[in-house]
Amino acid sequence: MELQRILDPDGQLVAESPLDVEDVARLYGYMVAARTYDRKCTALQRQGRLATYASFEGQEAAQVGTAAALRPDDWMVASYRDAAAMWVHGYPWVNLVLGRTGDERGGSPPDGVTVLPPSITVGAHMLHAVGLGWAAALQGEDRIAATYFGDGATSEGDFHEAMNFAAVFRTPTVFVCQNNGWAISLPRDRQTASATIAQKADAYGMPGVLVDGNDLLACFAAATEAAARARAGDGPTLLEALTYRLGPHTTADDPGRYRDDAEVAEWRRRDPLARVRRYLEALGAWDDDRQAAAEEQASADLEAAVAAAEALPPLDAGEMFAGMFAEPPPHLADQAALLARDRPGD
Amino acid sequence: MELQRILDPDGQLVAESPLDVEDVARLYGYMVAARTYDRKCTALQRQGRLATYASFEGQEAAQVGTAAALRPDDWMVASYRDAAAMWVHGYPWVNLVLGRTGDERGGSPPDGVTVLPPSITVGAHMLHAVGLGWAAALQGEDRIAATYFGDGATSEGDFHEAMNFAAVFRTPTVFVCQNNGWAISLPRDRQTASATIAQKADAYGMPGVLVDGNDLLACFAAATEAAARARAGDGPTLLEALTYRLGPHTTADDPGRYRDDAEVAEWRRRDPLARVRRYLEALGAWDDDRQAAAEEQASADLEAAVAAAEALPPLDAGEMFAGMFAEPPPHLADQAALLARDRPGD
Amino acid sequence: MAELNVAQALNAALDTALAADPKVMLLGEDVGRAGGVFRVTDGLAAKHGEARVVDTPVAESGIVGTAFGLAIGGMRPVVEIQFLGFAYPAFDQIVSHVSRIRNRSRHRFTAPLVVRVPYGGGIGAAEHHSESTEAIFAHTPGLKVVVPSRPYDAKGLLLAAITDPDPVVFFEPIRSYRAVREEVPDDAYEVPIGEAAVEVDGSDVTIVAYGAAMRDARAAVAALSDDGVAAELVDLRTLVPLDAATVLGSVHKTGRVVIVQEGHRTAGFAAEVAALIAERALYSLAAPVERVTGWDTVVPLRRAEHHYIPDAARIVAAARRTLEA
Amino acid sequence: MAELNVAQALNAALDTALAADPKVMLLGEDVGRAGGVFRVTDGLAAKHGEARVVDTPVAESGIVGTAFGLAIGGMRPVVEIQFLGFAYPAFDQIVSHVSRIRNRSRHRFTAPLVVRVPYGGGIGAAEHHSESTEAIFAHTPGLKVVVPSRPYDAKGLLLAAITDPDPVVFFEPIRSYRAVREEVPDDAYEVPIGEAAVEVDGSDVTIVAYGAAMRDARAAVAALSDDGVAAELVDLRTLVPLDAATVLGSVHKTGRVVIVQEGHRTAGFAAEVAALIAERALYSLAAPVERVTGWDTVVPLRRAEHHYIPDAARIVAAARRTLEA
Ligand SMILES: Cc1ncc(C[n+]2csc(CCOP(=O)(O)OP(=O)(O)O)c2C)c(N)n1
Ligand SMILES: Cc1ncc(C[n+]2csc(CCOP(=O)(O)OP(=O)(O)O)c2C)c(N)n1
Ligand SMILES: [Mg+2]
Ligand SMILES: [Mg+2]
Repeated sequence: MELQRILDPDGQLVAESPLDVEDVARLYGYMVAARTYDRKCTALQRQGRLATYASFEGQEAAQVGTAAALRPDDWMVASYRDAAAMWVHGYPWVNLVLGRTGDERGGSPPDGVTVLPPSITVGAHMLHAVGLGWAAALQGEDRIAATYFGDGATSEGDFHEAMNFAAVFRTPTVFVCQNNGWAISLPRDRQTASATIAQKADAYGMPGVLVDGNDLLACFAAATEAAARARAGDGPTLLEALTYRLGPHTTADDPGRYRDDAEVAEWRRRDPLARVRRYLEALGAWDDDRQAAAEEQASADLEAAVAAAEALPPLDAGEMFAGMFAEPPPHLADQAALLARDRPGD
Repeated sequence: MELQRILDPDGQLVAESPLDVEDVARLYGYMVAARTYDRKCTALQRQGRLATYASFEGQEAAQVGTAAALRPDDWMVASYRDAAAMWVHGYPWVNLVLGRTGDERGGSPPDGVTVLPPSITVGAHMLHAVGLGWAAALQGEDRIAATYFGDGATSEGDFHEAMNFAAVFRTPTVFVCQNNGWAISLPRDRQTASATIAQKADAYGMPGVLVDGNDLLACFAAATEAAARARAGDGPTLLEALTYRLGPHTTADDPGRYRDDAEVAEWRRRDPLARVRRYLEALGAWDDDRQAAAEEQASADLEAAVAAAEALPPLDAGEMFAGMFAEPPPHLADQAALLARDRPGD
Repeated sequence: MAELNVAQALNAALDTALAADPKVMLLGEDVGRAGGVFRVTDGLAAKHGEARVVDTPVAESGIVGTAFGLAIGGMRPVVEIQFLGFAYPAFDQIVSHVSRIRNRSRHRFTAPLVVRVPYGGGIGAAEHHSESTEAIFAHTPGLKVVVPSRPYDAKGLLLAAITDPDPVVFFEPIRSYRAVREEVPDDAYEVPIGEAAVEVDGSDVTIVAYGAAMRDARAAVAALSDDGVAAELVDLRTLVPLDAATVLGSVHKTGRVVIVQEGHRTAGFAAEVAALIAERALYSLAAPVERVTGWDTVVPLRRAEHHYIPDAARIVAAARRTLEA
Repeated sequence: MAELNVAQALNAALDTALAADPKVMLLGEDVGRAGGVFRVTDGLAAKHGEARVVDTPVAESGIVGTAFGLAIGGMRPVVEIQFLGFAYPAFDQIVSHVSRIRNRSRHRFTAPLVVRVPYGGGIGAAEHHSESTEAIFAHTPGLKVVVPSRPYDAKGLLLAAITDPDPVVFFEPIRSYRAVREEVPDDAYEVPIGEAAVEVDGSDVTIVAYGAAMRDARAAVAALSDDGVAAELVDLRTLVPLDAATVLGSVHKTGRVVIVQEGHRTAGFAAEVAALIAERALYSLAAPVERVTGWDTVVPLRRAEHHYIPDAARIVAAARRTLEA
């Protein structure tokens, strides 16, 4: 299967750009913001201000490029490592940070943001995007659903069921697999014996596309095509974005146990931000000032988001019980009373 | 994907036979016995002597041909519709009948018969054959495991996980999919959008083979090759045997609700027994006498099996409790005492 | 008004719901042209169209996971799983996703869907076809668990489940599908989720049951009555949220209780009812609590199944013990 | 003898078992080079080889289903599921297959395997990482369910589970992995499955707990003791088969009981213990049974988790109520 590429690692176009330069600069700005967020979260976790954090460094092109191809009202169903994609699609930083502090309210984006809270279980959420896309079609809307998942997730039975249902019912669903080389400590070649993940699409009679996941433009182009196919009623597509997780699996992981630094260094050279910046700089559309400004703006946005998240008092016991049903049933009222009796402070 | 065929519907060889004539006659005899069993069970069910029964009429070539390619000590993990394959591999008629009367002892074949009781749940059992094949390899044995399942079963997540594990760990497993056109009322083309089931193998980096499932010789040849590959340590294979379920899904089903008689009639013309008989008769290796003798012998064997099954008194309450653990734990002894107190007759 | 059995009453409820709300759709294996293995969806695909009564591939996790997405996306899916034993492949979707989306999104996204599951033994079915593991769903926060025992409630509770804003697992007693008949209104009506019914008033002993076991409980109440024992019969109808007040009220009155449940004994739903009583009605108890349950064995196949299913004789014996205590 | 924590004791048990029996093998996600997310299998792949400590693809049903075949085929697989919340995709394999093969084949085929599941909350983990749904496994006939609370038992029970002829689901209390330490013999030894331990003798009130909740129960017993209340502390250690005799014996002695369980309240394992007492020790009870449990809510995330986890304060309050009744 051929690897689709538009911008090579040196920042040279090898095919026509699907975007004009100002749009590329805009998306590159998103990548900078995403990386700023990602590093900040790792730092906050080290300070004990966030729970375990899963860095996406190295995967910014795959996430920003594909997410930018969606229409604002499209559904997005992504995973714990997809904050960049979610944010590009409208999920506020404050919700992302809140989730990472360990607060359910992180999962509640503002009205109009059609992004589900990130899936922590691996595999199950792809089916939700099948149902969401189908629901849109049944209601006569032309929005589609995109779902983000990793190479490891393709081993779960639910990946199979999702791909099959999407193809059988021709739902408007775009499956975005970020093959980042690893599922915690398991390398991609021990995850499945197929040469690519993209070829798995054929098992479902679905088109499969292999794209350079560190190439912002190729990711944008492939997702644009897949989204158009879905929106036209021509069914789902599987995209495999070949990329790499530069950081640990999460802040609790020690990748030194299972992979070589040399491999990481090799992929570091293919940094997805660097090649876009080279491209833009060569065209005079980016420079150190813009870079500094973008980083500053992202930092400021994030500081504000963190401050807002931390200012929110934790859910009290009553709110805990109130989350479960539309109307609180009697047994939860009873339980709330038991808790109030024994621990009146909650 | 090309359909492998050796014996055409008119009983003409279109490729070299993998078996000499006497072996073909022996296997044909198995097919006759299997059909006799199948029809007898449907009749017994109508008399209320068996619980719901799932006929395999039309699938005898797929089952007998593939099962005959196994070595006696190979593992077999099959489903509720695979009595012919199981019997060819050593599972006694009496166990099959007993199971169908609703008696757990049907699931206990004699020592040395390496066939698990038929799986009633769809999908899960393929993984068991992955583990069994692997266990053999780990213990230095060269036996393999074959698993039988339908077109519908390929939609379950466990099919995917089984195929993936088998390929990743290169287990000696042969996956035999009998694509009989229907999963209860769902036709094959609404089960999955892929053109064939065999092509799904490619998603796992595994060879996939499409074979005429009504062609005894092609089924035998394909299974022989797959078994040899597994036994040599070269990993699993997916076989798709294209066949047809001539009867209802089970005795509780009414196929008139969902399929045309014309389709059934068309497949009736491709009866897997007829073409072997034509082939053998043309060679003078079969005739009406041998046919009558084979049918009589099968009937007699079955009468004996049914008589033996029906002669067995049902499990008593103590035996019900005793089935659960190697050593009966105290809570089951307590429960047995409660039952004995309230219903001393059990 | 027509006299219907449970299967027909459910069919009527689905027909009503499909007609009333274009967002309602049915999904499941063989629910379309075949009308479902128990014919509960008989005729509905023909009447409402195959786009609304959808035959799916054989993949339970796929069915529930897709329905979950449909529900978040604005539809009102009603899923049929052919038998409770085939809901286990969908367990993760139900427990990890369907039951949680409201809480994890703080009411921003919700999944108002119904999972219909034929359950229970007593018909000599094949392996995996006789499960009564409702307790594991009752143990899952965020689900409502409903178990009707008779046609009137079956229709009214199913209609209530379909309009409920939260996910409902709806258990249908297989051996009552055709065995219990009663008058059922033609119109739409709801039986509220969360209310038990005192089906028979009595003062001597309380019998608590639900679903398929209600038939045996009714027979036991009749037998006891013949012997001059006035048993009060409570049909729970909903397990979550449980109508504890009705159960406890009855036990306060009678001082004696038999809890009937076809599921396995250990950590079954009867244990929850017994625990509630031991916590909140202890001083009313004149006799030890009695549980009449299925055993901690796999449900036996046809020839030995009768050892397993709690029957009227066992209920009567337990009730007598409470009276003799 | 060495002083080990729970994780180290489990590692020692696995090391011992791998060394003792060539049929023993470990399977799971990241159990090999990474040594498991909790480092329970740390160093074992290096020592015993990657053929015996096997990293699998991310597919829990695949892991358990394959292990089931391995077990029938003569191996002794010990599976690690990373967190209990990820056992649900394997639920069908466990409930429909692992637990049943002995019965469905009348002892002809058996599946002696162990499924290890880190469980419980209290460490502010992510969603799905704080489950305590042991009750649903206890409700599944054919499984043994073991929940150690301390290093000595962890090693001895895991070794017993590995040699057990039947499948065992082995719950490992996450928040005790590193928090509880004690002397653990270097040699192989087994703690019998099915025996509770009376960890503290007392005459005033019985506290029944297991697993992660034992730490809080111990703290509660100490606090009560400071106030002159002699609580008896029972560590169940095994849920199935339950050591009912020890529990009932203690309740007969004290007449008062608090049952502690981190899992959701409705139909949790505490309900089973309460039901047993209401059936078989009613006349010994001087006070209503008290359950101290997690609630029927999803386990909250880090910032609000403390509302959920039963702590010593709640156990003490419940014990006092039984004494004041
Ligand atoms: C059902 C389930 N099983 C296991 C886990 C634990 N787990 C979290 S991430 C992960 C690896 C996933 O790898 P991949 O899909 O490649 O995504 P990546 O982390 O590389 O982005 C595992 C096993 C989980 N969260 N859910
Ligand atoms: C997990 C599970 N889901 C559903 C069923 C009900 N069921 C029994 S057979 C069947 C269709 C299977 O079709 P296929 O795999 O093509 O096999 P066939 O019956 O055609 O031989 C279904 C849905 C089941 N037994 N197990
Ligand atoms: Mg990955
Ligand atoms: Mg079929």
